[in-house]
Order: sequence, then structure tokens, then C-alpha cells
Amino acid sequence: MNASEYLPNDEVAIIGGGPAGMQTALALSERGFSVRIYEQKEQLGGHLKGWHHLFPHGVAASDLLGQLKEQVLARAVPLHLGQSVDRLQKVGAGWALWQGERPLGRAGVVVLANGFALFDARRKEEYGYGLYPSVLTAADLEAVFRKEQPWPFGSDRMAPQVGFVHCVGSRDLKCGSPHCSKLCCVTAVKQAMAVKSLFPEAQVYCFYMDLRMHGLEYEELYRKAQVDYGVRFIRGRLSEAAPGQGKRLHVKAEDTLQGRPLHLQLDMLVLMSGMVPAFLLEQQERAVFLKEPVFGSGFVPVQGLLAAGSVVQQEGLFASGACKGPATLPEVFADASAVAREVEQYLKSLKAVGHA
Amino acid sequence: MTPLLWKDYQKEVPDNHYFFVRSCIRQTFFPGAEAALLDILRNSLGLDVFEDRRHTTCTGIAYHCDLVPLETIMTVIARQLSLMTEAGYRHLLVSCVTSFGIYLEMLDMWQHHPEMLEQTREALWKSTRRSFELPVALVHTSDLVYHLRKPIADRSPHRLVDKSTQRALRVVDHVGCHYAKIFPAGGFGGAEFPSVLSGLAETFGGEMVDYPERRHCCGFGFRHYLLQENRGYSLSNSRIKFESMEAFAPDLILTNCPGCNMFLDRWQYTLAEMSGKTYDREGKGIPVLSHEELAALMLGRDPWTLGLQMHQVQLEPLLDKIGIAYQARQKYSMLAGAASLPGEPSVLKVSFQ
Amino acid sequence: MLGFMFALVVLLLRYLWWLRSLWRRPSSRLLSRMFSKHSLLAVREIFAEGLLHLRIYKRNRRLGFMHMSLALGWFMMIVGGKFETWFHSGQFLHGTWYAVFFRYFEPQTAGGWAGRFWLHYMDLGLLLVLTGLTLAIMKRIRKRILGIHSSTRHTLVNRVALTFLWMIFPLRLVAEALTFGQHGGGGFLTGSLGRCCFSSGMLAGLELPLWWAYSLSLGAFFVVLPFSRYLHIPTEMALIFLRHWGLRAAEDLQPEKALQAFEIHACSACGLCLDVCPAIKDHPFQSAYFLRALRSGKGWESLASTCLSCGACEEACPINLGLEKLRTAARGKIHEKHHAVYSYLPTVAPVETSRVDVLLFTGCMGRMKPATTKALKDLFEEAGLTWVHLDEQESICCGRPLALAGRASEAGALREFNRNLIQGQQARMLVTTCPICLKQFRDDYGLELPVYHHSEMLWYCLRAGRLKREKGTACFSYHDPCELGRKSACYQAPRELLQSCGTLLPLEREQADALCCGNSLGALSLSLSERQALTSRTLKVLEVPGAACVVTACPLCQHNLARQSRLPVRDLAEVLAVTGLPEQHGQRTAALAAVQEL
Amino acid sequence: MPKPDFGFAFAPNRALDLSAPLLPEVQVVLEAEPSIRACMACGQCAAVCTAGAFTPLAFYRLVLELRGGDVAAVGERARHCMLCGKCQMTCPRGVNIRNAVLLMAALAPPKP
Repeated sequence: MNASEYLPNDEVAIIGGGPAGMQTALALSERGFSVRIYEQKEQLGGHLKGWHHLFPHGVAASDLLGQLKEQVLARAVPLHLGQSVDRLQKVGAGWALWQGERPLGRAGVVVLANGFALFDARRKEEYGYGLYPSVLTAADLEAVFRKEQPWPFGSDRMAPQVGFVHCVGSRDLKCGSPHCSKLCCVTAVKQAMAVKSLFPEAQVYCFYMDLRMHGLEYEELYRKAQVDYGVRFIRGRLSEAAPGQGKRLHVKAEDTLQGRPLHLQLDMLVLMSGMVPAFLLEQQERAVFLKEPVFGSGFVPVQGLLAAGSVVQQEGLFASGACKGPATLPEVFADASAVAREVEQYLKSLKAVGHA
Repeated sequence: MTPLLWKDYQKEVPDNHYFFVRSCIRQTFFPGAEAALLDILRNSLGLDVFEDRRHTTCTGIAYHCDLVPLETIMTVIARQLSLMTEAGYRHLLVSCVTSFGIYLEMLDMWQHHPEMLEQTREALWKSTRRSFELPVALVHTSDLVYHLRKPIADRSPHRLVDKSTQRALRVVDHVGCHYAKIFPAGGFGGAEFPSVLSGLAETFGGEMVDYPERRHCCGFGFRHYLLQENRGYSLSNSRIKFESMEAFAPDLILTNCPGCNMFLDRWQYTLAEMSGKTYDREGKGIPVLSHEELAALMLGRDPWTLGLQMHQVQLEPLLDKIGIAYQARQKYSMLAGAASLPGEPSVLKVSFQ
Repeated sequence: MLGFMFALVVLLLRYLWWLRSLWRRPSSRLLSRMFSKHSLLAVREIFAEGLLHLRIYKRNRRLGFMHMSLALGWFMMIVGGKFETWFHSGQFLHGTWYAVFFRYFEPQTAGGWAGRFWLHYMDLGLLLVLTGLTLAIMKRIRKRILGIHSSTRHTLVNRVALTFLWMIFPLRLVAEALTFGQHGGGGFLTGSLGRCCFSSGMLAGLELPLWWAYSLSLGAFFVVLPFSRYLHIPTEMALIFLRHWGLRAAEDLQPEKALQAFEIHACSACGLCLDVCPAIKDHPFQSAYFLRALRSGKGWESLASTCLSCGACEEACPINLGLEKLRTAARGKIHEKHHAVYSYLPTVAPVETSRVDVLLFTGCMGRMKPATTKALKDLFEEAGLTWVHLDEQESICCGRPLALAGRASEAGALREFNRNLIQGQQARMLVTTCPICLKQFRDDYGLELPVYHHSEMLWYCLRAGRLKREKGTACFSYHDPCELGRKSACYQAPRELLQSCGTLLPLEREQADALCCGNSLGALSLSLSERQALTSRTLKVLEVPGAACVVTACPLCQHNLARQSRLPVRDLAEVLAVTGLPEQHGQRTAALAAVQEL
Repeated sequence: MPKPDFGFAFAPNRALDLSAPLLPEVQVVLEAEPSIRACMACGQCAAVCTAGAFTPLAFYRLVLELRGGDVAAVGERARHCMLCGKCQMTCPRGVNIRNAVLLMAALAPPKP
């Protein structure tokens, strides 16, 4: 079948030009629908732009992004860059998209692919992010790997002491993120190994609650980090970071396996900031669900267990990728085609109604 | 998160006219300190500071050890205030951090429980036929010294700098818990931003060190110290502080609380005896000064008149660094001759000329 | 000539040094045996092994022949040479050189048929050596020709010695041939060669240089001998004597002292140990290399603690070197700072029990194999035996693992505990499911009651008719545990048991040649990946077509093989128990299916 | 001069200092048996340990405490091990526990 058989308002608007957005756009346009992408930034890529290399095989993030972009351009998907949709309005069977008071366009179907935001590590003040220059987030460290940001310690330090804190803003009811971000563990291991291979003399510690190495080859990566790279894993979270000697940080933690407090001086402290909804909760609740916000993790909820992406109680509104909760890239890509299939079915049903 | 505003951590300090109350511990262990303070305030800065020899202990230590009931201490505090009122002063200047905390506590209770204030007035009247007004300003001597740091610094011949190398001396401060933690708003910077001492040291050109256990208790803890069985706990707390500051090789520990001043000084000896360890490089210990002792030294007062020979950790190395002249022979001149020089510790290095 | 003298002196000095301790306190036993039939036995063994190399011959004819021809041939020439010179010169005593270069001094000898006999005899010797030499060279070029997979990699000094050795005999051949060519005469080999090739007068000038070359290579060989593996030639003989005189190797490592020294230097690096070693390809921990490391005193530690102590090399060694003992001694040396503290062991109160048939001891590893224990108890029931399970609650280690780590001296407390446990009971026998315990109980416990492995015990029941089995359809491949097979010489019992209820498939390597499961307690620092490689190699041997399941008789082997095996891995007892179900054929096969399912 | 008896003592600080460099003897152990690093403290070694039923011996804890620096205590506990190898049999990470224990036991001062 081709797109012309559908109702006039069968255009699909995809909000978000990250991996989820691009892949969903590809899947739909391959199915013969006219799709357009609204991306608030000036170019496509989302968080993938900021990554250096990807677990578990260390593929360069730029390569993957390059491939995706090429395909999107090849299919001539219309792009609305620099346009951030902050309000959706139900109009008949379809939707009107707004940026403030400015109408951005209309569409029969809207697919939310706005992904996730990284937890603002400043909310865990005790870890001193934003206070001490030697405290970074995982994303900052990727920027360092990409040479867009300098190392927080002097080039004279050949044997830096480096600490990674897992579950920062994940599994933390007080921060309103009760979920496990599920990528941080393996990311920490990946980054710890990267640091070790850049500074073989470095002492690298990972402070974890549980190591959740759910994916294929993640556990192997963990063992490699222990045996081949000598990364030390300490079960227990940091209590606080304070200024130490010179530029160093003085951090305290509990080694829960030994039941003893411990402290050490670090040249760099990396916080594994978890994944939180891209919209601020209030915005999302008001703009998308048209209701008053409740405090909680607030990822986009979908219909039942079987539905891949049709959003709860919202005709013609779908969600794809990490905006529904933490997801790895492979999961995002798989999800995209599943969502595309649902969108297609929805439009078919509209057509049937239209004929009847 | 409500933004931090610096002014929330500031304190109004009147410029003049104070009624001064002493500290039991300070005048016992560091007798020169309060004399020096009064001398500075009155003679160097020409302030009006009045002292009534009839004032007594605030009984704070006994109160914190549950030996003195609340009603009693309230009445004692009321009596001090009545002396202030009688002398016609409304600004109370307190030398002791424990007392300072006690005054704050009582005023706070009276504010929230007027009936208690009434009971106290009644109790005081019945027992002494005295009455009192509440102070307009409650100021700790460190507050005042901090407030006057500029004029003092201007008059000072010395600076907190190593004379030979021109290196700024490293200062670690310890602000008394009862100054900073019970009623943080009652002092400068509270516990979050302790500035009352660091500000002073920096004015004198010293370099502040923000060491990890900066806010940890010195270990006094009243009953923990007073009962020998618990004394080890007090000592352990001090040890945590010393171990934390050791790495930064400080030249000086600066305190504003007489109790802390004593423990951070004396426990260095005790720890040295017990563990054979000192927390400086030379094995002489880290010198400890209180805010008024520091001010007096900077203003060029004579160390021995100031009573620095009463310190366990000797001050000579610091004096030499700063380049303060002193008569080594005069150090124990008020003692009955060389016969009764103090005994030598077995670990901590001391020198008697 | 000088070379020979030099060698002699060095040898004597080294031997005296090794035996220094014995001079200090010569044991009467040694002396008494020295002048007795033992010396004659020694001579016989030297002849059988030193010259004929019978043991190597038994294992590998071609290789045996190679060694034999080299040794025997040379020996013939030395003895023959002596007699020949005696015969011709009429006097017995000469300088050694006279015999060696006899033909150079006396190209022409009369002496009728006897003289000719000696000529031919000497040529025969030479021929023998030369054949050996050819084989040796072939062995260097293509191992397979001599039916071996790996031959020892040699160090420089050994290569040098080897070259000289190889040069000696061709040179002698040519030299002699030339001499005869010039002066006529000579035996069937040298003489004829001389006549057809070297008769022309032009070559006369070559005679002297050739004899010199011969003499030089001979001398050179002797010079390097005491520092090369060829030291084994005299040392082996000395070792055999010392053994027969009742000298035993020490428990602790002393590579420069007494019998150990002789053992270490008696190794000819013949390479038989490499071939039987379960290690894939040649691994530095193999005995030939381990002994070399001991000789050089460098790098033996890692070799000692990676070896599995499976005992295959000791089994194969043609001169019966005590390789296992050497290894444990070496481990003991590495870990001499380790001191065990077992004061926490509870004291065993002697219990008054009614007399039972069997004391069952399942051991530490046995605790991880409840299926085996249960099956065995069922079989006891079936055989109508009464038993007490000694370590049902807690097993205290038998002490063998400590011994394998070279710390036997520390195991006293453990032995004491278990001995009390056992002796507190009244029973006819002690039965253990763990070959490791079996070996320890038998060798070091000195118990009054007999100790059996459960396979032996079950076999007795079978023969006594207490257990009845019908030959089923299932085919088994059986893995010989090192501790049960090579260490305790128990091969037959398990086989008979399996034959009784199914078919036992023949394997490429079994019994004394069986491979180790890869998880032996001997190996202390062998890495997981290396262990797993060994295991899969062993499994290749075991997973023969038609095998329903792999059967073994050691909890450690079973556990380790089962981790990697495609086939189910069972203990003998389990197999026997399920095959013992009621006789309806259907159920029997069902049960056997269960074995494979399990 | 004899030290005065104060009648009280300070409590030793229980905190571990991770910044402190590893003791050379600890380094030796870790290099001699690299598989120790693979331990993930699952506790199976301790669960199957016979000696552990009678003493505080638990291999995974020895690994944790080895780097702590109290090598004497680690060695003392390692000496309770019978080397039976049950733990090594069950260790999911293939640590050569018996060798590690032998090396650790050598850290304790020699027995009188």
C-alpha cells in the first residue's frame, strides 16, 4: 500500500531527533508514510552527539550517528530543527503542535521521541557537583574523551585516583526517581576501563549498590575490568565529597562488604547521573496529559503491557524510545519499528472508520 | 532548593558599650587571654567595656552534665543579666562559647515560653531582690574581634606570614560547636560557612585550610570528659580532627572556644604519650591559639604576659616563624625559679632555655 | 684425551658433593647392601635400562631401538676396543687413548681369524651406533617417524654437546676407512669402504687430520658432558646403584643433595613424559623441563605449582624418577612460610556403636555430590549391608590436599581427627567415595581396618552375588581418576562394574595413560582457561560415538567434567543404582534414559 | 621516662584509607595469583567452607581485607584453611583459592 490511500491528516509528527526519533521516522517512511521530525536543537542526534564510544564493543558513537543521519537524509525526511514542541492540542482526530503561542504545525499522529534527560547531579549537593571542578558527570567524562573538555587534574598526574559513583539520581525515591537507569553500571565499567587504558598507573574505584550487568557481554566486561584492568569495585555509596589536599577531593564511603567506613583522596570523581524524563514533570503532565502533576519518575506511560508505544488515554499519540523509560540503543531501535507498526495499524483503523 | 544568601549568615555587632562576662576555663587555663582582650578593646581601640567582679560562672558545664536543673541555671543567667542592667549596659559580651550557647538557649526559651521568663524573674527576685532586662545584643568575644579585625590589623606590626620565606602561614580553624551549631544564626557563618575565625586569620594574611573534619567536635563533650571512663571517647574525637588536619601540615590551630582551645592543645600531649605520634613534621605538636591570643600577638603584646607559657604545645616555633621577639629566659620568670620548671613529656618535643 | 680426564674429575667432584651428607653419617643399611646381591641386581638393571633401554622399547619400539643402538653400540666399541688392544698388544693395561686410536697406531694387525673377528666386531659396533645416529637425526627432523608427538626443546649447551656427539662416529668411520684404504685390511664396513673410496695415495695426507678431528670432537664432547644432559649417562648408572643400595629421596627439596641430585641429573630428556602429559602441546611444566629448571635452579617454582600432578609422566618415565615426590617437595619449598592452625577442630569422643559392615566416608568433595551418596546407600541396602555415614554432618579434610601442596607436615591434626573418628567405630571396612581420601587413608593413616574405594567395594558385592546386574543396552565411556587409577592402581573394579550392567567403550587413552580431568588438586596456580582447555581435551577422548554417558568414580572429576561435558557425567554408584531396578525391560531402559536425562 | 597511665585510651579509627599505597607483600600476593582480582564476593567459598563452620575464615573477606593492610590478621585466618578445595570447586569466577590461601597464610608472622 502507499500513503495516498490514507486520510489527508495521515502525516506523522515525530517530536525529538535523537536515535529514537530518527529510527522511528525511518521505520514509518519505509512503510510509506509522510513523516517530519521536530528537534529542539540545531542538529539531529540527541544525547548520542555527546558520547565518545559505546559499550560493550567500544564502537565510536559518531559512526553510528553518521549512519543514522545519512539514512534520514537519504529518505528526505523533513526536519524542523530548533523547534521545540512544548504543547500538544487535540484537534479533531489529529493534533496541533505549539511552541509557546507559535503554532508549529498539525499532524494526524504524534510520536513522542523526546528521550530522556540526565539527572541534575547538583541535586545531590553532598557529591559537590558544580562546587568542585574535579567532580564530573558521566556525560562530562565522555566530553573529556572527545577532547572537548580538559581533564580535571594536571597533566603531571600520571597516576590519578579516580572514583565512579553508581546510581546518582537513580533508585532514589527522595529525588523522585524510583527506577534503575540500568545503563549506568555498564557505562561506569566502560569509562573506568577507558580511564585505565589512558592512564595505566591510575587507581580506579567504582562505588556501587548492586552491579546490574543485564545485557549480553556486560558481565564479561565487568570481569575484564576487574582482572585485566585492575579496577576496584566497592559495594557502598559515597557519603560526601569534601576538599582534600591540593586540588584533590576527600571522599567518604562505607565498604558494606567489610562493614567499615573508608575514605580516600581523589583527583576525579565521576557521577553516574541516571536517566530522567526529558520534560520537566509539570510540563509533561500539563502539556501532554493535560492534568495536574504528581511527583514521581514521570516517564511517558503506555497502554498496557502489549502496546509498544500508544500512550495511555491519548488517541493518536505514541511514544518511542527512552521517553518511556531507560533503554539501551538496541532496545530503542527495536522499539522504533514496533511503534511504527502500531502507528500503521492505528491509521488503518482510522481509514476504515472514514470509509464506513 | 532555596538559594543561599550571604547576609543570612551575617550578624549585627554593636560597635561599643559592652558588659563583659568571663569564661571559667579560659581564665583558669589561659589566664592572660582575657586580660589581653580587655587591654586591646579598652586601650588599643578605646572601647567602653565594663566588667563586674561579682558575676559568677554560668554553670553551663554542670547544666550540660545534668548536675544543675534548668530553673537554677536560668536564675543564675538572670543574675548576670541583672548585673548588666544595674551597670546600665544592653550589650552582653561573652568570653566563653559554652556560656554563649547557654545565654542563647535561655533567651530563646524565654522568647518561646514567656511564662518561664516570668518564673525566672520571680525566682531571682525572691532569692536576690534583683530584676533584669534582656540584652539587646549578645556578642561572643570572637564576634567582636572579627567585627574589629580591620582596625586591629591596621594597628598590628605582625602578619601571619613566615618572615624568612614570605609564605602565608597555614591556619586550621575550629569553631566551637555551641557557637556554630546550637543556634547557627547567633554567630557568623553558622556551621555551614564558619567565617568568624577564618575571616580573622585571612585579615592577618594567613592561608585558611578547609580540612575534612573541620566541623567535627573537639571532643570536650562535657560529661564525656568529666568522667574518666568516658574520657577515651573525648580523646578519640580530637584524634579524628588531628588526623584529618595532619595531611595539610598546618602552622597553627585557631579556636574561639576556651574548651576547644584547651583540648586541642592538651590532647596533643596525651595522644603523643599514648601512641607516640605527633601531628606535625618536627614532633613538636601543632600550636593552638584562641582569637584574642592571636589578636594580642599580632598587636605585639609580650607572649609571656599573654600567658602563652601555659600552653602544652610550645609557641616558640610559631613566634620564630612570624618573627615575634621574646625573652626565652623570661618564659617562666613568674615561677619560683628554675627549680620548678615543668616536667618534660616523653614524646612531644619541648625546649627550655 | 684431556677432555676425558677433565670429565672424569668434574664428575667425581660433583658426585662427592651430592653425597657429602652420606659421608658424614654413612647409614649401615647402605654399606651392608653395597656388598650384597643388590649390587648385582643394580648391574643387571644398568644393562637392561642403561644399554638396552628395555622400558623405552616396551613403550615405543623405534625410539627404544634408537636409544639402544646408540648406547649398546658405543658400549660394544669401548669394551671391544679394550679387548682388541689386549689381544694384539698382549698386555691389558694401556692409556685409554691407545684403545680409542688403536687403528691409527696399528693400522696393520695380523692375528688370523681372531684378529679379523675383532675387526668385524668393532665395525658392527660402529654400524649399530651409526644406525642409532641416523634415527636420532630423523627424530630431530620428523618426530612422527619415531612415533612421538613432541620431543624436548634443548638449551644451547645441549645442542653443542649433541653436535659433538653426532660428529664423533662418522669421523671415526671415515678416519678408520681412510687408514685401511691406505694400509689395507679392516672390517666389513671400514675395510670395504676404505678400499672402494679412500685407496688413492692422494688422500694419504688426510689421514692424520681426520684422526685429529675424531679425537678433538671426542674430547670436546667429554668436556661439555658434565654440563649437558649427557651427564645422565654416568649419573643414571650411579643412581641405579644408589637405589639398589636402599637410598631414598628426601621429602623436602634439596636438588644438590643425595638421591634427589642424582634423580634430577639422571634425566636424559628422552621426552616420553611430554607425550603422556595431559597438557596441550608441550607445556613448560612438563617433567623434562621441570627437571631442567631444577638443574639450572631457575624458574622451577611456577612449573611446580602449575603441574596437575596427575602422575602420567612418572608412570612413563623409563628410569622411574620420583617426579611426583620432587614436585610436592618443590611446592613445599615455595610455601615453606605457610603454617596451618587447626586448633579449632572439635575433639572426637569415642562413640559406643553396634558393629556395622561399612564405615562410609564421603569426604569434602563428596558433600557436593549428594546423588552419589544416596545411590551408594541404596546399593548398601540392596546388598544388605549395614553402615554408618561417618561424615554426614561435617567432613574434615583427609590431609591429601595439603600433601599435594607440599605441606604434608601440616596435616597431622586433620589425620588425628579422622583417625579418632574412624577408630571410635566398630566396622569391617572403611569405604570412601573420594579417591583422594582413599589414597590418604591407605598410605598415611595406618588404620587397622581395610580401606576401599566404593567401586572396589561394589565390585566385591557383585562377585559375592550380593548385587545382581543384567547387561543392559547402555554404552559408557569411563574416565579414570588420576588418584584412583595411577595413584591407587585401581583400574579393574570400575570396568567390571560397568561391564556388568552395560557396555564399556574403548578409549584412545585410558587406564595408566588416561588424561587428567584438568581440575586436579595438584595444580595450585593453573589458570581457569588452561584448566578448561585441559578438560575439553579430556572430554574429546571421553565423548566417543555411542556413549550414553560419561562415568567416573571421583567427585572432583565428575564435578569438573560435568561443567563442560555435552554428555551427562555420572558416578559409578549412580549408574549402578538405576540399572538395579526391577527387571522389566521397559523400566530398565527408562532408567537408563533417566541416567542420560539427569 | 615511664609513660603515665591515663586510665583511658582512644578508640582506634576504623576507617580504611584507600589512598594508602598497597603494602609490598600484598602486591606480591596479588601478582603471584592474579585470579584473586576476579573475586566478586558472592560468598560461595565461605558457604561451602568446612573451616568456616568453626572459625571466622571466609575467603572472600580475606580478599576484601588483604588490601586493607592488616596482613597479620589475614594470614592468621588463612592458616585455618585445610586446602580441601571445595571452595575452588564451586567458585564461579575460577579463582585459584588454594594457592591464594597459601600465599596469604605466609603473611602472618611465623609461628613460635
